[in-house]
Amino acid sequence: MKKYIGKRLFWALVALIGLSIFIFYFGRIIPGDPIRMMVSPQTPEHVVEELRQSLALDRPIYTQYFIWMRNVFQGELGFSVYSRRSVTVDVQQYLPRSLELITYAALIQITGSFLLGIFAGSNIDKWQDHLTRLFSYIGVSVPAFVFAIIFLLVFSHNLGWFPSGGALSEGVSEPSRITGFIALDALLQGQFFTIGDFIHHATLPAIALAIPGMAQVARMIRSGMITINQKEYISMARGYGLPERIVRFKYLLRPSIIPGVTVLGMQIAMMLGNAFLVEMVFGWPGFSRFAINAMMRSDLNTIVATVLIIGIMFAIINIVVDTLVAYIDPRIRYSGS
Amino acid sequence: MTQQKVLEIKNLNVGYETYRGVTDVIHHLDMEVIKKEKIGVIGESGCGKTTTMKTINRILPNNAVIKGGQVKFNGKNVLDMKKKELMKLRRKNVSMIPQDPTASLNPLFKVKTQMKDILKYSKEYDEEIDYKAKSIELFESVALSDPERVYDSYPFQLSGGMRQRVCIAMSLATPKDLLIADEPTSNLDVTIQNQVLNLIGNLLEERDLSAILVSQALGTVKKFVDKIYVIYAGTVIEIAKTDKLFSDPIHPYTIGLLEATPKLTGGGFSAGIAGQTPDYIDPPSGCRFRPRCPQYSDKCKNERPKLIEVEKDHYVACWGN
Amino acid sequence: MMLEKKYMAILIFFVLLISTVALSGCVDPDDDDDDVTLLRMGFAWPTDIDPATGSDKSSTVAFTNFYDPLVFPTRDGVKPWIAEDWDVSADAMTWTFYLRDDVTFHSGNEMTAEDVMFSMERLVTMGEGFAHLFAPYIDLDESEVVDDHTVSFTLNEPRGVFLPSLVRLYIVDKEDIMDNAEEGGDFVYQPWGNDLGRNYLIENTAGTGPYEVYEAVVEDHFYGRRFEDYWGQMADNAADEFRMLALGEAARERTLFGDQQLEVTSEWLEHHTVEDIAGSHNGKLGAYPEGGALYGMMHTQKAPLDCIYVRMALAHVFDYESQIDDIFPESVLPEGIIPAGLGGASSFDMPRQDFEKAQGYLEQSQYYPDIVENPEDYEIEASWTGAVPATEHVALMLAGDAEEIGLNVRSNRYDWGALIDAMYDVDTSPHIGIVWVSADYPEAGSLINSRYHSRNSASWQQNEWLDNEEIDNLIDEALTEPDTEARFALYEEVQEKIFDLYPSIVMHTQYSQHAFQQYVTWPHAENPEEYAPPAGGFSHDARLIEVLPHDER
Amino acid sequence: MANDNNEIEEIDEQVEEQVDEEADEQVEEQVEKLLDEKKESPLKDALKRRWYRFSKNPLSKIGLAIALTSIFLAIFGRYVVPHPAHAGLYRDYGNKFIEPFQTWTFPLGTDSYGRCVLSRTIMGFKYSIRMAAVVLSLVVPSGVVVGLVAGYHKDTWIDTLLMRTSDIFIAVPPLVLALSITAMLEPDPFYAMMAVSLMWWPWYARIAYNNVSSLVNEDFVKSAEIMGDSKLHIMFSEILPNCTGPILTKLTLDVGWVIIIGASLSFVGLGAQAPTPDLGTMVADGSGLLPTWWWVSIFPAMAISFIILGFNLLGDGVQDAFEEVGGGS
Repeated sequence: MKKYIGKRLFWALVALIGLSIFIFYFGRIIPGDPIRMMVSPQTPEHVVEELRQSLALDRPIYTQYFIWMRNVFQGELGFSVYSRRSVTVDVQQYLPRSLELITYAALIQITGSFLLGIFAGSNIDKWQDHLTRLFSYIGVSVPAFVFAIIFLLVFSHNLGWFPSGGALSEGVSEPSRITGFIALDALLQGQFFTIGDFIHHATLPAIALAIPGMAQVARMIRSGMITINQKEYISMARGYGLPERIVRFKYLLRPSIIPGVTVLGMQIAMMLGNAFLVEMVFGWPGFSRFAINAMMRSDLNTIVATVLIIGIMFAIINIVVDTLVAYIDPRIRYSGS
Repeated sequence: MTQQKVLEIKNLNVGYETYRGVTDVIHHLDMEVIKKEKIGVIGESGCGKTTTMKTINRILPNNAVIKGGQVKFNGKNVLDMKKKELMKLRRKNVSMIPQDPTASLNPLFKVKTQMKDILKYSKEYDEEIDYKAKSIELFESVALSDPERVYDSYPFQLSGGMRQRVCIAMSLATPKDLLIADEPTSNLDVTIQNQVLNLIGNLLEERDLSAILVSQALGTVKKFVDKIYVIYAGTVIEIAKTDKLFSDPIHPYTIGLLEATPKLTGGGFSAGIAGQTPDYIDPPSGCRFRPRCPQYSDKCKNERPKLIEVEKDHYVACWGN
Repeated sequence: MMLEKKYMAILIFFVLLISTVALSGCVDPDDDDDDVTLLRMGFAWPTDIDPATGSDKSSTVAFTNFYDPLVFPTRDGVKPWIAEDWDVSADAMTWTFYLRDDVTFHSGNEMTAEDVMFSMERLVTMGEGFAHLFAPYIDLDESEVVDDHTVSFTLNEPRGVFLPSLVRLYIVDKEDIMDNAEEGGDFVYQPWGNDLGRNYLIENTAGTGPYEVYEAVVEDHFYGRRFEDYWGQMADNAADEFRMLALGEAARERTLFGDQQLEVTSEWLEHHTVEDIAGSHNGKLGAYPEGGALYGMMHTQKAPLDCIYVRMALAHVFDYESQIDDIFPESVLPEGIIPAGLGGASSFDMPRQDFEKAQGYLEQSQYYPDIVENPEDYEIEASWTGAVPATEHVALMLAGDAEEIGLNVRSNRYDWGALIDAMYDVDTSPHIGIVWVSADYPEAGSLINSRYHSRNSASWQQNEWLDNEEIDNLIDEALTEPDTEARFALYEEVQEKIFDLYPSIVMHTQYSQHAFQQYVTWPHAENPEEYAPPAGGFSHDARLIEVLPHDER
Repeated sequence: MANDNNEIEEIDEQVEEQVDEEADEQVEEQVEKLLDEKKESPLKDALKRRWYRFSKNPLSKIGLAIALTSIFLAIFGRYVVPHPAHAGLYRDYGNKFIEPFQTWTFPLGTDSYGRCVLSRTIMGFKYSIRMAAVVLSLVVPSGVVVGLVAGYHKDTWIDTLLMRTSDIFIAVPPLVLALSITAMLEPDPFYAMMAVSLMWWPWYARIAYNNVSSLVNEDFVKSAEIMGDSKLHIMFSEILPNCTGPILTKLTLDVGWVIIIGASLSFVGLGAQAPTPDLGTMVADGSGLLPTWWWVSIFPAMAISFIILGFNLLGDGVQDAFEEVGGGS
């Protein structure tokens, strides 16, 4: 298993380096002058040229790439013409916020999809099942950004249950930075009100992020339960006289959730993408919102950094999910290495 | 004779929903098992043997449709049973040795987990008893070598023969009234088949159970059973004591079966009889065997032959007699 | 049953969690202190609060409130501010400023002439932002600190507009900046050998303004609180805190405004949205001039716009009135090529929609026969930027109107960056660029220079590519003239020359409209003719904006 | 491995066998219907069986209907809408913000230009469907070919090179990469399509690869190799047909995904530009008008969901049709 994870990590790294070369090169061959966008309109050419030199943008692309790569290994992701400082600083500032949101959304997604899937799968063709299916069809067909807009309107604007954006209420100040994660820092410092306020703010965007994937995973679990329910070993388990709940929640459930867990990784990954739109709609001060604004300004270093960071997260999620599947399914665990 | 009937199936009709409509597989099937009697059920693949067996403890797949009939177990109709009674039936009365041990063991749980649950929920044993000891004992009784290792293994870590022995052990976990062995060897290697058959034979003898042994081949069950039911296309076409059937078969299908060289692997003995089992969506009217029958009359076309006792304990469903 | 119970328990827990969280929102955790009045304004980000690098709308608003300029713009010129008084030498090359002696920085340091000098040096050395107003002609070597409260700037050449330009010289705290400057990194400026506080001023202020930043999250918000030792006058009910919020989603602004968590909506919302927000939440509406105009800048070197008759035709097809009525009701019809209100702006008999006239002009064009034959060969690309949705209406309107006389105009959306990039080069510049441009300092010269001088052709503020030497010389002459009246006369001359060339469709004089709360009094927006100086950023001057205390609302 | 309900499978098989052996069959006149059925070719019967599996779930048929409607509207939209001119430079400020369900002229109301929301929404189908059609028609063949070639040369350098290259483009969720690339380019639906295609082909390469690498050792491939058939022939005639099911299923379900990604790109302003009635752009533009003029963005949003829902239901049906075990709905 360890060997397998190591191999996966290695190939993920190779893919990411390949991707970074692609994006880096692509960003530099297409027209667009990031420096011009950064400075005011009448800035003279020599100033622009000096800036270009300080940022090594006048060198050949491969030299730029090697300089960049060298810096990356020192934890320096380059200068952002959008935020006008090192991308590393921006990442430190915004990434924890996004990670918190995504973690929260993932928790909602996992809990929700499993409950719904099992709920539907145990009541096939009853109203519970139809309701869940209706929900999951809505979930897969409505894009996350539409959910975000509708939630904002209904639950924030009309009903006033949730705040309309941001991560903390005005007047609630961020806990002093220990880990960078608001919820964690507040917990460490015992500021429970801050945690509550933070969760309150994060709930709507998290649900908007979670729903599309939740629907998909719930569907997989439901159909998993239907498929597995037809297996001989389930018939036999019933035939041995095991109580229905043992059959259903033990012998049926575990094999049924495997397809759900497998796509869970893909769904969380989708969430990383959707976070870009949802953070924008909710004004969530996270990395995705920062990144999309930077992207719109052709901030090359931020674009490459974004792709790399999301790629790393993606790889980790995939590996975690694979490990999880191997944990659930011993056949994989024993044949893996 | 007032022998106690353990199982009595009357006029059972079962079908499946398929893409072309609802099939009519089990067709007016009757069967009975008297206490301590061991019967064999013989028929080609697809003739409805497994369906009948699964009806007995109601573990049919979802798309099965029970259209009518009765399955009485110890006098009670299984088809009308409530959940609780059904549980009791499965735990105490009927046990089944599956056809495919690989598909019948949950691949994600260790043998020990599955075994424990069966023992635990049989309610036959005290909460306190040592499930492991009991399991090992059961494994030893089915001649599993290295029972400790088996106990702690996942099904996929065992060989086919071992899995089938585990299944047998599971089915014998509690004393039962009726043991159903549904082609217990059809998915096993030829070399293992005899071992398992003999094991089942010995167990039957030891425990003196009522039993139904299902097979495609007559030869397989011959030495274990008292009476044989020959099934064709969901209907019983001949019932006779084992010896009688071999010596004096009446139904043309049975004759064909006996003429065919039974192969141990099962599967085909259509060599002896031309044609195929019928289409269950729209089966032939009257006698279902008619299209393949060497000598049929108009009556065969119009009327379903009923089982007629031609001599004592020998029933045949054929207009030819 | 055990497992089912567990399952139910999880479900109930989940429902409870959600509802607790939902309910906890009903208790408003906000309004930390009811005595504190807040002035919260929405902006489209990014906001650059470093006065040496920023120059756009939200940045200049930040400068106005966190810093003080050397002189302050008014409706008709400049007034003393940090500089109490000034002298200019006869050749208009040496300017001496006498500074106030009661000004302190947020750091507590006293402001001296040294800081004013440093502010100029820093701006010019870094070269970004408003540096272009001074860099070409200031002589830093000759300029000197005379005494603690006197500074004299020496120029390379006479420069009449030097004084009004100084509204963009924001005074920074030399000591504070040098203490926090970083050595090494991407930016090292000589002779200082450090980044001149470039990094430090991203999230900090080092000014003397009425508010000091105490919480900054780039890309999200800047919170400023009243600076206790502010030297200047504040309105009676000036807000205790001035906050800039990054907004942009209309739905979110609406909610915040409805919950009274936003005092002033952001710019760039479409007018019906702004009006609706004000209307549905009992807010006020107000507009003030930005000192700018919306221009349809016609590329005079690109066929068929290199023919003046085509340009004249286009200037006469555009439906100016309905543009005002339907899209920009807050703005007003242009009176000249430079928006009225800027010192020295001339009035002209501006073109109005007249298809007959337009057709007449078009027929005089050398391209006319061919345009009739092959209209598809003469596609005119009207480009606008996606950052401002309302310009789309204008582009479509122009396209629709041009169709009437057989001109094929196509609306083309650009990303802001892409548009900047395209307009930087004469070959890639679009046929027509529809962009707002406003003056850096409240005088016509600022716009004339940036809009029509060939020196500034390569920028998004100019798409005409006039390259007209006569006009260039006239502009330079005007900017040099120290005497205001003489300067204004030169402005008039050059405006006439430009007007005759029809390089731009001047669509409207820009007013920005905002919705703001009933309890806010905003003189610039409520009475623009009296208060609003026509220079970007000075309209959001929190010194003069009153926010009623909570108990008086 | 185990089959799930042996009996039925057996029955099904027998039905097929019966059909094959039609000639030998000495069946009498009796069942005309049966005879008719038996005259069908095996292909037709297989299709029929798939159709049965497909149509067992009425939702699949609804999905098919929605998908066909969407495609119809995408092609003929401009001929069926009340105001085809409203897709273009049209503006009529006198009629702006008419509420929906008030007049027959503008059943779904009008937007801030006074354009008919119904007409624009229907004409917007074209751009969503076109996005999906272009992307998938680029991605499926190229992905499948790469997967086939790599799978056929499993464990050689060709395999490593091709599959590792494809890994590059799925190392990041598709929306993120599509955003990054389109953001660097001019906003244009063409670039959006190309960017999405670039992210998408590896998925088909993977499907083909997985299927092929399990098939290369099958008897029919081996025998074809022994018979000396060319590699190309083996890959495309022997192996490819065996991957149709999963590819077709993925393709149908992907229509929805591509449309979502396209709409997301449009939503941030990287898709089709005004006045093009692109659904994502319409939602984005209208979102500024919420909630007062909700209909301007909600109807296009519903249209997006309608198309995606249709193709998802259809995809489930296709999956049912090709999978041996039902479920998946």
